[in-house]
Amino acid sequence: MTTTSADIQLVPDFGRLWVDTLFETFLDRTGALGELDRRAGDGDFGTNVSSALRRARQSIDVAPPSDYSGWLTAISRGFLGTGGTSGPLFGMFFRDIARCAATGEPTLGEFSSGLTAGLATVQRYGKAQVGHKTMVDALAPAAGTLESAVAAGAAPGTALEKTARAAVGGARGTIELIAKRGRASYVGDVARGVLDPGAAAAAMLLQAAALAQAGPGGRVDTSWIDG
Amino acid sequence: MTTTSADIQLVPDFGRLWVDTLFETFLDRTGALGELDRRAGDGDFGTNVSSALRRARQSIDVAPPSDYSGWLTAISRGFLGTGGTSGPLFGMFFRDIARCAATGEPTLGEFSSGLTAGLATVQRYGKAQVGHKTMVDALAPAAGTLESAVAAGAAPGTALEKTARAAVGGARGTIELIAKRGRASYVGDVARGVLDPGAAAAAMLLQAAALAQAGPGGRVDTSWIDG
Amino acid sequence: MRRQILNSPDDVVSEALEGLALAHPSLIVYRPDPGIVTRAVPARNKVGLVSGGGSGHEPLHAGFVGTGMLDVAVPGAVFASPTALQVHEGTVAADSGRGVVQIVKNYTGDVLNFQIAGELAGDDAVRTETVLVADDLATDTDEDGPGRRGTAAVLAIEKICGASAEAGADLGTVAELGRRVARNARTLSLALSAGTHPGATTPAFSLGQDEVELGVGIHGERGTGRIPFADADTLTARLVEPLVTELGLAKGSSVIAIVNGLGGTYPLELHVAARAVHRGLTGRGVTVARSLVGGYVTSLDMHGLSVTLLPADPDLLPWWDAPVRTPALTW
Amino acid sequence: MRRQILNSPDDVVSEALEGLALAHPSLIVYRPDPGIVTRAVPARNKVGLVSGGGSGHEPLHAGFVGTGMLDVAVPGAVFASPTALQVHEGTVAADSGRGVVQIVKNYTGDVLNFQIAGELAGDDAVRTETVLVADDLATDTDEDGPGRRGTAAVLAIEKICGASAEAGADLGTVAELGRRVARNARTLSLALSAGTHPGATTPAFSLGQDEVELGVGIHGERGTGRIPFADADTLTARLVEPLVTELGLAKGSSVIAIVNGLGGTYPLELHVAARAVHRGLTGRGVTVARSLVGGYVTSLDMHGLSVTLLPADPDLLPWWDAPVRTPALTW
Ligand SMILES: Nc1ncnc2c1ncn2[C@@H]1O[C@H](COP(=O)(O)OP(=O)(O)O)[C@@H](O)[C@H]1O
Ligand SMILES: Nc1ncnc2c1ncn2[C@@H]1O[C@H](COP(=O)(O)OP(=O)(O)O)[C@@H](O)[C@H]1O
Ligand SMILES: [Mg+2]
Ligand SMILES: [Mg+2]
Ligand SMILES: [Mg+2]
Ligand SMILES: [Mg+2]
Repeated sequence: MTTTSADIQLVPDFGRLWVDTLFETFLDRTGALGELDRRAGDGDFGTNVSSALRRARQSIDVAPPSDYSGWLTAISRGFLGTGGTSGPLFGMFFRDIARCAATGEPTLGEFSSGLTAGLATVQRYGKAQVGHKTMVDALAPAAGTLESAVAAGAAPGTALEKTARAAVGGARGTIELIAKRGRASYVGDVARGVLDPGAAAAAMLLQAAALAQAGPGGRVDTSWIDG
Repeated sequence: MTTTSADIQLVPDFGRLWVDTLFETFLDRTGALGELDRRAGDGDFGTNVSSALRRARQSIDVAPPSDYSGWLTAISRGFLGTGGTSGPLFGMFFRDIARCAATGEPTLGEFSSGLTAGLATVQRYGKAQVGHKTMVDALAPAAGTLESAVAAGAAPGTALEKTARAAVGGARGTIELIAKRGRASYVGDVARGVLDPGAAAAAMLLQAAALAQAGPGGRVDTSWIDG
Repeated sequence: MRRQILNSPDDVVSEALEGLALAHPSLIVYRPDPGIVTRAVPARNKVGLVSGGGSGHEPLHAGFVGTGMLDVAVPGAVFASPTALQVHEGTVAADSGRGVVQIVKNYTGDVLNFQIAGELAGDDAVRTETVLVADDLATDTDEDGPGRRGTAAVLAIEKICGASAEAGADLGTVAELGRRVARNARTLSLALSAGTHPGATTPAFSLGQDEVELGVGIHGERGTGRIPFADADTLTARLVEPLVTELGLAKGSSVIAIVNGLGGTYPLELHVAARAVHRGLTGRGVTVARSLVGGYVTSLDMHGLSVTLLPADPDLLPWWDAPVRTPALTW
Repeated sequence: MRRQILNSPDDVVSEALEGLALAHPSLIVYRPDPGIVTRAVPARNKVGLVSGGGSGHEPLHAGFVGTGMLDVAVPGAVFASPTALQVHEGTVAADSGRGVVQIVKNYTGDVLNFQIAGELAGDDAVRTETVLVADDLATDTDEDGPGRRGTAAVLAIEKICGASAEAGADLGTVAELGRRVARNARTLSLALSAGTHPGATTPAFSLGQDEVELGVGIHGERGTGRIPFADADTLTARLVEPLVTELGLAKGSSVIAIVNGLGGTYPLELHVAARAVHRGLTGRGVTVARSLVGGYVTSLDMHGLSVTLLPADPDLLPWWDAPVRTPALTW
């Protein structure tokens, strides 16, 4: 019988830290994400993400959240108030993430459940399976990796680091796929060779989570999306 | 003190005879009249006249008129049910002509009054003066000539013959004019050299009246409109 | 090359009127001979209202036959006056014993044929009065000529006279009310492209990419000037400003405004323009007491719009607001 | 090159909605944030009705907000779904305690965002039911795909559900009625030319002079086939025949028919087509119990039309006939 690390609290103020890191991480990368969508989609993904984050930032500036759930709800609402397919899907994903903590900041186990619930919600709405060249290709390995790490008793820092790596790996794997969902599915073979922007963004937000847990001083390395 | 010929009756059945002669006279001339309107107007005059006469013929066929007023009213209504400027003007002109006889066929004096009234009506509605290159240029000399002939005691046949000649003369005089009324007034100098179709038609119908009075055997000579 | 959804160009008016009547069997009846549109249930004991003119301006006039508006519409061929006999039949059909007001847009053919029809109706002991609509500011010149054209203000006159007649006003009162509105209302129009006559393949006139035709009429005639193409706010101001000046509107004035599409203007455009008109007026302190936005007095598929302003005298508003039930206007 | 009466293409939807609300202050209110149109006087104690979707289909949906029809419209950008949050706000605004029916045209984005909004509304204890409109016969294929598109039948559903809700029916009843109409109504469309996106200078697709696009949707997408250009009667038959077959209409059947202009079709054309539809149906012994002819569900300035047929079950007619008072539909 192994001891899980499910009950360990993430770092104090994890919500605020994660959201700050998110803004930081995406700040000058929405152009590159948009370019990916232009190559195998309709090109609006970058605008969609940046306007979601801008909307979130505005609401945070007007009414600063008081706890984890508040910080992540701001992100959720930012995406839910945005267009495209990614807006509502990321919005509902973050809604599950925001709800995972019973009170205050989440435990590692709660965060893991949130990620798993978020993935399920994305799949329920989007009907995408792994291999369809969507954000699911990043989220699914991430959720699975985090569950295993928690079950194996990994410390939060290590667990989230592994999770982020799995997500990046899943996202990179989309390069070789042809899309079965989303606008990219209309262009068939043309999408092969292009990283899926939604998967890339999903991996980036999990990289940001890992960095938030690891503490200040680091930087999310997103150079991998430039392929 | 001279004796007028005002009280002399026109030939029996003058209404029917005139209308028959009218149909005859215009039968194959509406093309030529239309051509004049094409050269200095909008080209619909021939169609307007032929459809007015067709409409009159139909109503006559359905309900054969019983007297002068009935025959001429059919012509009036035919024109009133037709478009263009000439339709309503000739319609109202013939309405006055139809009304001129107290009972049965008109006297020469009644016919003369009818022509004068018709001219006045055309001028009241159309606001055209002699010299404006319209039907008035044929009707005005005709009405004046008939009044004088009646006052001078001319017999109906002679009086109507003079009247027709005056109308034809007036119509021919429009060739040298530039139009001040109607569509032809929009084309300015281009209309000079072109016989006014409305004046030509007015003269033709008075030629037909003279022939109806003169009795069978004659033919209205409309070759002058080909100029 | 423009194409149209038509059968024979000759039949377009009668077929469309048949279609209109089939769509509104409880409101109107189309009588192909003599070519008039009447209410399905003729009104009794009220002043009759007849209007008409060339077709191509739909829903005008047939679309405004019904309770609270016209009794009879008399449509001519496209852009051509109905005949005097047609108008006569329409006038007689509109009479229920208290006389008929003829609402006539100022065009030579219409004026002539309605005038004659009025005279013919007199033979049938039908009393008539005429309201001449001459609202087009673009044709307001001092020159001795036919005078201002009649355009979209006809809608306001049909609505207001219709309400007054429905309420039982007598012949002289309805006509005088109509004449007052006709005196006070002005319209100005512009177009980005002309309409195409049924059966034709090119628009009545063409414009350069940077040109907008200002002061167009509704019969495919060119306007009185050309202005540079610009955004909706700028273009709309070119209509509103001269109207405001002409009507002497100022802070505290109140108007009824009609923002009218000319046939080829789609709803987003028209409502963007309506907003601009509204703001243009309220920005000058002029209250928009009532407004109407839509394609009501068109010129085939002309791409453009007209703005009609009518000072909203307090006693006019109840007539404007009174119930109306026609194919194209109902409240 | 097509030109339009606009300011900035980005502002076209919000400006047009502001214009619409200014023209109908007694009927509707536009709330720019969150971007919804509500009744001027919210209904109390009735099932709420919300619909929405991309803009460019005016007067749909904002033009159908009012007594007897929608409580709230949620307009997205041109041809783009409104956001989930917008729909959520609209859904909550439509609720007066008895739950809300969401009427959703079948497009991926709309379906997704309305579904999410329904779930969010559940958090606010607002019960929701969904009526999915998927009437476009052209997209009725066996293939595993998004299914038939939602087009002009949405108008019939909003009208009929609106009347039922106004009469006090409960949530399940209104929704079930809407679903029944959605199951039974079918639409087919054709276009002579595509619409032009605000800010664009060329239509979404182009056609040869002899081609007509059959089975077009309302988002500028091409149709499912091309047929030769022909007269109105022939073209209209290409819409009516497949609908009659699909719905199994025969002698003795009775339908509600909507002949809908797609934005660039002017009234004469549309009424000539309406006549042809009417004759095509009655010629087959099918009664046209009710019909509606006009530009109601458009695709910017697309030149074309759609025909929607809905079997006129006797119990539907009173809902169809019930009073309605909205900017674009009033009787
Ligand atoms: N059905 C789906 N399920 C999950 N993710 C999807 C689905 N469809 C698209 N996506 C994701 O959304 C991304 C595109 O988002 P975005 O550009 O906002 O949407 P749109 O395709 O509507 O323009 C894709 O890169 C993909 O990752
Ligand atoms: N104001 C007028 N008064 C009298 N006759 C006129 C007037 N205007 C035009 N006409 C006559 O009408 C004729 C043209 O008739 P028609 O072609 O039917 O009319 P339109 O000019 O409306 O097409 C002209 O040749 C002229 O004789
Ligand atoms: Mg995209
Ligand atoms: Mg997109
Ligand atoms: Mg002519
Ligand atoms: Mg003419």
